[in-house]
Amino acid sequence: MRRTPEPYLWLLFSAGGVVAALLLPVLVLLFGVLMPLGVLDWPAQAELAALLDPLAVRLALVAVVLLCLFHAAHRIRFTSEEVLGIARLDPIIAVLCYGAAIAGVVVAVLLLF
Amino acid sequence: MIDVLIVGGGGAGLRAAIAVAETDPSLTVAVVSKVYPMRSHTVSAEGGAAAVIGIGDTLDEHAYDTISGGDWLCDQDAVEAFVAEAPRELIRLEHWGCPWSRESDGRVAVRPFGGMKRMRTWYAADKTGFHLLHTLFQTTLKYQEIIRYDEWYVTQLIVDDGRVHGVVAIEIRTGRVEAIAARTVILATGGCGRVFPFTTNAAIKTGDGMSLAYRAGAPLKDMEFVQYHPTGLPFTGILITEAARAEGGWLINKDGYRYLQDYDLGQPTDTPKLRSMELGPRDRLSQAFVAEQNKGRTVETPYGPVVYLDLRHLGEAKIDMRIPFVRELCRSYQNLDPATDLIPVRPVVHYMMGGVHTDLDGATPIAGLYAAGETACVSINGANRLGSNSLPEILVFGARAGAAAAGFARSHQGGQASAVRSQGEDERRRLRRVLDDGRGTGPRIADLREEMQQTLEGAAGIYRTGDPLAKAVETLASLRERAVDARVDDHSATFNTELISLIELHAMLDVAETVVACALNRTESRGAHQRLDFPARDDAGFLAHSLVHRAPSGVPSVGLLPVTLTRWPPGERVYGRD
Amino acid sequence: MSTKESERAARRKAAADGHGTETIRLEISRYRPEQDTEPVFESFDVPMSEDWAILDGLNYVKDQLDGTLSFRWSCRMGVCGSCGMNVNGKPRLTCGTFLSEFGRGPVRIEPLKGFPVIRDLVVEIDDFLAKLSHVRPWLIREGEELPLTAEYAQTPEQLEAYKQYSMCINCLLCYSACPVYVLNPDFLGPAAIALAQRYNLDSRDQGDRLDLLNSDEGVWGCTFVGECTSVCPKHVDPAEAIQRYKVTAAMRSVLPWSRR
Amino acid sequence: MTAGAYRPPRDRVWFLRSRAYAVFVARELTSVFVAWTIAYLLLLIAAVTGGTLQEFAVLAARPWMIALNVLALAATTFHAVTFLNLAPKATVVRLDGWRVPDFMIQGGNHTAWLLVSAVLAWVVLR
Ligand SMILES: Cc1cc2nc3c(=O)[nH]c(=O)nc-3n(C[C@H](O)[C@H](O)[C@H](O)COP(=O)(O)OP(=O)(O)OC[C@H]3O[C@@H](n4cnc5c(N)ncnc54)[C@H](O)[C@@H]3O)c2cc1C
Ligand code: SF4
Ligand code: F3S
Ligand code: FES
Repeated sequence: MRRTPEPYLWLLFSAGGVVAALLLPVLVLLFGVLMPLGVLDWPAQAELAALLDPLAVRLALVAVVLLCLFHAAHRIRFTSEEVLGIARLDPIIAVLCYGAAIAGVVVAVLLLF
Repeated sequence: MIDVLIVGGGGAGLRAAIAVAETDPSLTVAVVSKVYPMRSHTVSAEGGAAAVIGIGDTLDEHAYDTISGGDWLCDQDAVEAFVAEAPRELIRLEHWGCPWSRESDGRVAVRPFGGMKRMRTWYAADKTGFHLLHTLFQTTLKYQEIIRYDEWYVTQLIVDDGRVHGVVAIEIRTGRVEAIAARTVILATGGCGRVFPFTTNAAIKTGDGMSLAYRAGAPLKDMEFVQYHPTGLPFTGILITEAARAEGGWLINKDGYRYLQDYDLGQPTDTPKLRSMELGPRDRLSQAFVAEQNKGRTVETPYGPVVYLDLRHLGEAKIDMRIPFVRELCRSYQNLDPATDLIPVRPVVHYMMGGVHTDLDGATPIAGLYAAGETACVSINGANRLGSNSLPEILVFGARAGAAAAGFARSHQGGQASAVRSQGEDERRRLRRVLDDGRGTGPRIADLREEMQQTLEGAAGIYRTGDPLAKAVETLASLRERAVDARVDDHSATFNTELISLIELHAMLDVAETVVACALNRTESRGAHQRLDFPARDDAGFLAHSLVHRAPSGVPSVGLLPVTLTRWPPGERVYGRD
Repeated sequence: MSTKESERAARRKAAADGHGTETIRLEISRYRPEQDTEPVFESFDVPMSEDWAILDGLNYVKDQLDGTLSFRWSCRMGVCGSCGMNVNGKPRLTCGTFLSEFGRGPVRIEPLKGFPVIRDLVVEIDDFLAKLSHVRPWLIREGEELPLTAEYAQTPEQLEAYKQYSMCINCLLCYSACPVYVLNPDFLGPAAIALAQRYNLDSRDQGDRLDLLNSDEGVWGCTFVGECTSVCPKHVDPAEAIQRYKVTAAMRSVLPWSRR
Repeated sequence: MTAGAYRPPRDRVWFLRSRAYAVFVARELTSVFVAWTIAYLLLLIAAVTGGTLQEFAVLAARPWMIALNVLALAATTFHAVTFLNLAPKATVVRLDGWRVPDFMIQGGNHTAWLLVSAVLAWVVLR
């Protein structure tokens, strides 16, 4: 049987989809819309920093970043291939998409640790 | 050189193909079919397939129901073989994955059916034929050795010196005409309901196999016995399966009265009673409809008189569980819901009891030529087939014909290469001429077809009389002449469906002529053949099959062949009385 | 009076009354390989009847107006699967799609998208048949067969587990609706995968189709467009079959010892 | 294969041919905003850990930034609705042979979404 990485990528994609669905809308709503618009006040720098302090939180954040970025990478890979009709370029597109996701994860790790 | 060439990819043909592959994998077997096998008409069968499995049921009872249902025109040795092998065939299908409906303990479930004294009809909801055909088709995919010619149309049998040597067929997609050499040929081309105007049968059921055999010199048998199913939807002729009545549906006339009680079919009961009322045999039910019509107790619609099938009291849950396809069909094609509305129904041409004359192994009088399924007449159905006997029949006799043909192929060296070549050449030239001559004038195929259908309906419907039948003989003869000059617009070699329609028309005319000839010859009333001018059954004169040959002049010549009786002397058909 | 006659009579009567002369226009895609390099549309006016399906309209054209029109059909009761075409841009069974749905028309009838066109409305489906064989759509058993006197037990619940996927009539509307298949014909596609699942989920089956399904051309080709399910006339829900197998394949990849 | 068969050229705008296709592509493209949202959150984290929350707040309040984030909100919400609705397709739940209907699973998913959102908001805002 030919081995394929797709099942693992798909698992990451699915988990990312769930995480993104559950977490992202409320986070954008708070930090991207309501606070910048002044509807809510920004919390104090220290408060936010305290939130990020526990190791578990930082690890969880890395996980969130990883899953969401793989989710996005996976979808962008297939959608671009389907919309542009460039499935034969899949190996390159896959490397670009997942590569970008990994880069994002590295950034997150550097920031948080 | 093909060892066993099967014409037809329906239930009978596919079962035969597997039988050959299982008997001897070294044989080459081919299935030639004018449609992809899973499109064959077996796919439309709804209600179920009968075979004895229940405790308390016996083979003899199944045999007796079949024989009395067939008004003692069945060959009893054939029936005995049939009922004995049917259970094994249905179990085999179960082992191949057929999704039979089940009892809660996991055993296969059975339901009652018309004319059957016991519950012995296996079913897969109400898509039995669909599941059966797809199971068979998908199972054949397992056998690499089965070659398929999909969308090839067989136009001629190659026969020389009393033996079959192959077929000539058109590859519909390319128009290529090819002579395919074969040691044996099995005809499994299905029925011929399309010779009538109003039928449950699919467009492909044009009696090709009957015509092929008949033209090659093999006799057809019992062609006058045409089954009308009592419950077809008006306009489309879509079948509402007998299972609807088996599950408790009622037939009522325009006054809401369960009229079958007036026709010696028993008294109405709330729950269905076997061999009684709505579970009587189809010939009697269709005849009762005509009587109701004559009494003015049917309802007029733009598509002819109807009575109603009432399923409302069954309730939505039972309908969805047992006969969901009935609901689907009523909703999509009649715009009504059987859970709340009455279903208008009228008798509709459904099944051909007659067909190519064969013995118990499907062998015809032409060496190496076999027939099985609806196109054949092994004589288990007699003058009236019981519902749910046809599906097991195509399996039992498909398998038998397959095994017998395999045996013949192994013991006989083939063939007549010269005959194959020359007959193939002749046929190729003939078909080319039809295309090239290209008449843009002449009668339309569709008009000829319709006139033939109306002629048959008029003369050979549920009730028949001598004069109209004699007239129909003439009409058909003139139609045959006019068909020679039929207009053909399409000269393309690629997927030329008009050419196919024309060949089918000729096949149907052959079949129609034999139906009328046999009906004219049988001056008695039996089962589905009811002569108003000879209303009684005449065992002295007609306890015999009609055997019809094509005379050298091209007209049908009808003779008689005694019925084989074993243990059941002819008696009265009793329904609804214990 | 027979049906055809009474139907004619009804039509004639309606015409005499002055409100039944209605017709509807069918714009039919024609492709005749001997003369056309690509399909062209041809219009035909056919009588408008409440009871007519698209297929009745096509047959009217073939029988009365132009005998050269080619299309497939057989059962005209939605079960043989041969009459699928693109009707006003959507894949439909033409025997189960009624003219009345389209108001005053016109109705555009084209061959199913995604398949090579042989002629007029007839497409080439050999690719699907090859795929169907490929997924081993038969009951796989290991070890001894039961004798022909007994059936394998299967409870109604076990039947229910795969029943829906066994309802496929191979009409191929789903392939036509699936953009992945249309772009990449190597994709195994909705119906073939649903049928593989039909056997996988059958309690009597002991086989394994992981090697076929767990591949780029298998379930992983599907990006869950979901149109296969929307157009399926038999409610097979191939999209669901595929997504479910993705879970199975993923679990078996991560936990190779897990059974199906 | 038939020699004369007609093979239509690739349809470059297949996704405009039906509403359903357009919705599908829109659904998939929400993932671009998922990526953006993560990038934005990373910027926020950088500001928090780097002590530059003020500057970040100024940047975040730029009109184009707000516009972008409103889009991102719409997209991630659309993503959440579609993803949670499609979940039952992959996870058929059977209890005693009875198939738990899709709407129940979907209802459960959406309830979970609301709960998680509420908890997160409380943690951030308390
Ligand atoms: C609506 C309906 C419901 C029914 N319900 C039941 C039921 O519940 N129970 C029951 O027992 N019976 C039922 N029957 C009857 C039963 O289904 C048929 O008698 C049976 O399926 C016939 O099977 P067959 O294999 O003989 O032919 P078919 O399935 O009709 O197959 C014929 C094959 O021959 C091929 N063919 C024909 N002509 C040519 C040619 N010239 N060249 C190449 N190939 C050709 C066709 O392509 C096709 O593959 C029903 C019938 C109908 C119409
Ligand atoms: S899954 Fe549905 S649409 Fe696809 S071939 Fe089967 S019945 Fe047709
Ligand atoms: S449309 Fe195609 S992409 Fe998947 S869900 Fe259906 S197979
Ligand atoms: S004609 Fe058989 S499905 Fe439409």
